[in-house]
Amino acid sequence: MITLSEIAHNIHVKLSGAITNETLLSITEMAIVGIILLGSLVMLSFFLGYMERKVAAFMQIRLGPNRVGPKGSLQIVADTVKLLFKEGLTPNASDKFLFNTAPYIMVITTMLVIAPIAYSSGFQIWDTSIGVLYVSSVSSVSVIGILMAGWSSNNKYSLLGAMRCGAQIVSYELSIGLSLIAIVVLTGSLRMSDIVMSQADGWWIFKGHIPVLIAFVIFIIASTAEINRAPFDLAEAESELTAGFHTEYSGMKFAMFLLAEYINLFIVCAMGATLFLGGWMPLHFGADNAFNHAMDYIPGFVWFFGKTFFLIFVIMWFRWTFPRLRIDQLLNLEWKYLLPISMINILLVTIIAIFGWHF
Amino acid sequence: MIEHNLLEPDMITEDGDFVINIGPQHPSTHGVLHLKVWLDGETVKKVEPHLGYIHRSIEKMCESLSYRQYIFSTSRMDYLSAHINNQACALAVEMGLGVEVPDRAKVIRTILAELTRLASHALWWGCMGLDLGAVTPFFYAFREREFINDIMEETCGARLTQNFIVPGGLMADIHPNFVPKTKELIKMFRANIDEYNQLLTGNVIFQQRTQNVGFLSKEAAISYGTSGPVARASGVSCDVRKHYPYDAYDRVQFKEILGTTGDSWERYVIRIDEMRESLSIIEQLIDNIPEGDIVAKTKQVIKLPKGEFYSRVETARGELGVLLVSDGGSTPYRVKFRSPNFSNLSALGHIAKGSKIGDLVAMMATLDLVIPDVDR
Amino acid sequence: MGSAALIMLIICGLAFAGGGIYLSKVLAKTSHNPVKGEAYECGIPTTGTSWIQFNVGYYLFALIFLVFDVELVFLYPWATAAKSVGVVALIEIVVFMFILFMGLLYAYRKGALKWM
Amino acid sequence: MGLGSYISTVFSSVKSLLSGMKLTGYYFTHHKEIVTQQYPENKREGALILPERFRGEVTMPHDENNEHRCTGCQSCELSCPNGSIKIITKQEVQPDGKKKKAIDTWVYHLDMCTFCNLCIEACPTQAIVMGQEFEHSVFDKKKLKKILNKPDSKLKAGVE
Amino acid sequence: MNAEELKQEILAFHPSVVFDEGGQFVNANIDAADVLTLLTELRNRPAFDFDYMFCLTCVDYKTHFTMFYHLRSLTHRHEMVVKAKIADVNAPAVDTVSHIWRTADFMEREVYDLFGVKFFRHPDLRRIFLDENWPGYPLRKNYEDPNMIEL
Repeated sequence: MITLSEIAHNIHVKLSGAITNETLLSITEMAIVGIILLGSLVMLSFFLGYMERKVAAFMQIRLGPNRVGPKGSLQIVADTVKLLFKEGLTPNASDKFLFNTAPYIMVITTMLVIAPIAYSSGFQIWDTSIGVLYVSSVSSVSVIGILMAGWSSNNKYSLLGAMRCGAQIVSYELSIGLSLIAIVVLTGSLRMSDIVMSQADGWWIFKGHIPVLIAFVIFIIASTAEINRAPFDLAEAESELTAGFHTEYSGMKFAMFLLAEYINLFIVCAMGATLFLGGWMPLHFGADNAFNHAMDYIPGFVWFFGKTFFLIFVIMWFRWTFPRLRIDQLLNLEWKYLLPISMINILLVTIIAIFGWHF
Repeated sequence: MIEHNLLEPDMITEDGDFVINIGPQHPSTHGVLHLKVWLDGETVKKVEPHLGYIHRSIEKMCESLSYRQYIFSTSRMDYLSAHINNQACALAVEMGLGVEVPDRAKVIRTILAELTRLASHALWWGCMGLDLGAVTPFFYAFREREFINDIMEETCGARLTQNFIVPGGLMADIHPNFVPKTKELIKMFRANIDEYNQLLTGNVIFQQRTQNVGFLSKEAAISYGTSGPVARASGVSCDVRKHYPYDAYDRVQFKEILGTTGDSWERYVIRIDEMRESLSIIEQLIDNIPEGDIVAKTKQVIKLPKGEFYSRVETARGELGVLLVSDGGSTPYRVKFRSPNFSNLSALGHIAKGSKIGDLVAMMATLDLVIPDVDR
Repeated sequence: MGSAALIMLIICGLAFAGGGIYLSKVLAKTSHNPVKGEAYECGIPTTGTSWIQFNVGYYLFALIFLVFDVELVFLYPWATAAKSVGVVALIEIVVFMFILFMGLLYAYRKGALKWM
Repeated sequence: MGLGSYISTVFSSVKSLLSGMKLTGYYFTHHKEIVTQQYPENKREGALILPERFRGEVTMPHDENNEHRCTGCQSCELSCPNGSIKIITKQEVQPDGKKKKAIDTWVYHLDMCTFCNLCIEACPTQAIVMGQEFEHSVFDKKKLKKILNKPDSKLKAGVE
Repeated sequence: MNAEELKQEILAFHPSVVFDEGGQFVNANIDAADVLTLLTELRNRPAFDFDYMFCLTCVDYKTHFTMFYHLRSLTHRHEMVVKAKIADVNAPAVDTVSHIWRTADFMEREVYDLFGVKFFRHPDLRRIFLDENWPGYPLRKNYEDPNMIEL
């Protein structure tokens, strides 16, 4: 069976045969990884855009894009080309430096969070020992990009959107952190590969009892809020603030925000899949049996992407069903419900972990 | 002398306030309403509607149109209740002429008016969801609305501005498909109102968003001259169909649904219930359309006697009054449309005070404003 | 390995965003119109600047967050060690959470969590 | 707020959210409910059927002898609320030597028409009817000014 | 209260009111100078209790303007119309009733905008539909639109 890590290893061997200089080798490898990464990210955001529109369409009893390409699959490409040909405007009264820097910040922070995600066994850009902490800290930098975008636009809608976003993201950071910690307590490691390995005999959501289930639900809710998607899209609430923090952005700069949003969606779902649903681990029940062997034949990255896209679908499902919350309700939900519940939940998880009551 | 001062003392607005213009080109103003909003953080301190972006002076136009023609310019006022607007204008002319409309025409007019109301409320429900950030309701609502429009198209020849009414009756008889299709609609719509409730009414986020915001007390509702579901939500019994029945409303049984608190939620629920009432009105009439003429004989050139004639109907948004001032000629001397939206909008500044900016949008949605009717 | 990966990712992001925006600049047709530079406010010229002193409501949350987030950082090292330390870790976290919870309750009672 | 009501609030909220998701989930999986109509295709395939009363534009039917029924009485012009009809008449010499009014051009301003059907109602000879065409968009506004009587068309014999 | 009682009651305290014969409603004609006192009484006397103003408008009769106040009582379910004659065609003016019925605020602004009738003590008398600098008052009979294009 071919695995992604084998392919990576083969490339590495081939390259080390051709290039003897150590530094040069690693730079070449990095360049290859970078190019593949960029390509796959663009493909990913195209796919997510297409998926979102199709999911929305089917939930809204309509067909969705079906003109460009087979079943409309190239619609999103056409839209990107359109955005490419659009003039990028900068408002006269804006703070031009910050205004133009914000899209870069958004894209770069999103790129950085990609690093520790484990796609398959041994296939990871950077298997750092502080993986979970790294993700939760770097992803919160994106709020700075949004604040910069909103404030520098010198537009009242943008400012309101950015301020809302600030209050919202920092609040939900706490719940996300606490629900991540619940898993860290159970595994005792922040390293992504360790967390995945610890679920070899069963995913945490199955063997962690109700506390992990609660942590999972909180994680999904909080991460929906963290990436500014409906019903928590107050930062860009189009019926209130027209487009919120990116009202003034057009053309490619706007596309960068869109791209960042989709990649962020992927990242939080990948995190959820890794921590709660076992990452690239196949579905196993009990000890050695035929079912487990059958599951083993499905490659790891299929498992990983399957779980991730399932979570993405759930978050899209939220978006196309629920109305938006109001800002005070949003913060109420966090400070009155999610935060206390997840704080108590941590205690329960600790008890389970320490006494070894999990399966 | 009693001062009917319903407003709490104005919140102080200062030069340094955060003044934001919502509209005329804003996704949630459904047209070209322009609200100037004074904000304190997220809290609305003051709202001032600026009108006139699509003022067409229909009243002035009507002064140069004949009594047959002026009916049709009113389809463009409240374009979601076009048929009901036509009805109001025709009623005024009929009142002036003293013509008795044939029974068949009366019943068909009433059925069409209720269908219009259903279509209008369906659209409102979709937009209500849209304004609160849920996009899906819009499409569900349009499914029903399109079905009604198809019925309208078959009988009247047009989907939105039906122009089916002439003074004294109707332009043509109903299409053979009208009755079976309407029955089908009743069945389908009943089931879909349950879907509406499942998707939006029962949703906890939606309830939280609309309950306890946008209060309009009974006194304020009366003083601001609000009508229709907006006033009924505050407990004002003002249904024209009930109190001043016209056409075939005196021969049907229906409830006038009254609220108590007058918040956004109440305004929402009342419209949902009203849809059910409309369905029951149609159900009562659809099997009992009397045979007979569809139009009373009138002269080709209609001349009204000198005087004033005021007719009123209940549109989907409230009481539409038509004041015809005639000098005995073949054109109206003056036409005044008492539009429900105009009065309902004037209450917005009152109810929005002190709320959040997100609720302002919800309130506008529950007022169900149609801006061309405000501006006329 | 780690820092190299990060540098690579930063360069990737820069190149991607920069490339896209530059490409758009080259390809897109530009025209000059003074109205284009105006801030969008539903078609009405904005009154005054948006950079004014703003309601404190938003910042209060940021302040409370700061307190809680620092605590959260302490939790990470504890979480990794909790399993091996055993019951002591449980007692520690109960005390810690209790203090935090009291803090939250205090903030709630003080009305800091009430939106204004 | 008691703990019991706190928990029941949480559960009832989650339940209401799930019931909404059930509905959207139902439609997501039941594609036969889709109501979208594929506009240009359905016209080509003949699936787009307009009701016979549909008011698309004013047309003047001509029979195979290039004859219409318009006597040029101008009732329609008078009944039009927007002045979108202009009839230019001429005097025609009849075979018996009498002069008679007949239409020269029947000008129809589609851009001003509101499709109210009043002209059709007013016409004493049923010379004009509402057509089914609804795709009226053009790049040049001048194209919306139409002349309805065909060149060299005549009044049908017997129509008064 | 039926129409006759209404007329008697009004005449009892306001003898200068002249009633129209026939008509759909009770039509009370009064001079514009006295209209505020009459309307205040109509609103405040419990026997009348006209709490709902459903229409307020103006008609230009060339020789004079007439303000129409359509009133309804939601408690007694009776209706009437007060017509106030404004004799001054050049500078028409009347007292505001926006403090009695809030709805009159916008409606009076509309009348001011389209007829040029001034309302004394109106809290915010600005044009409501048209531009502040719009020449003339469109609903007056002698109004000629400077931008009119004959089609």
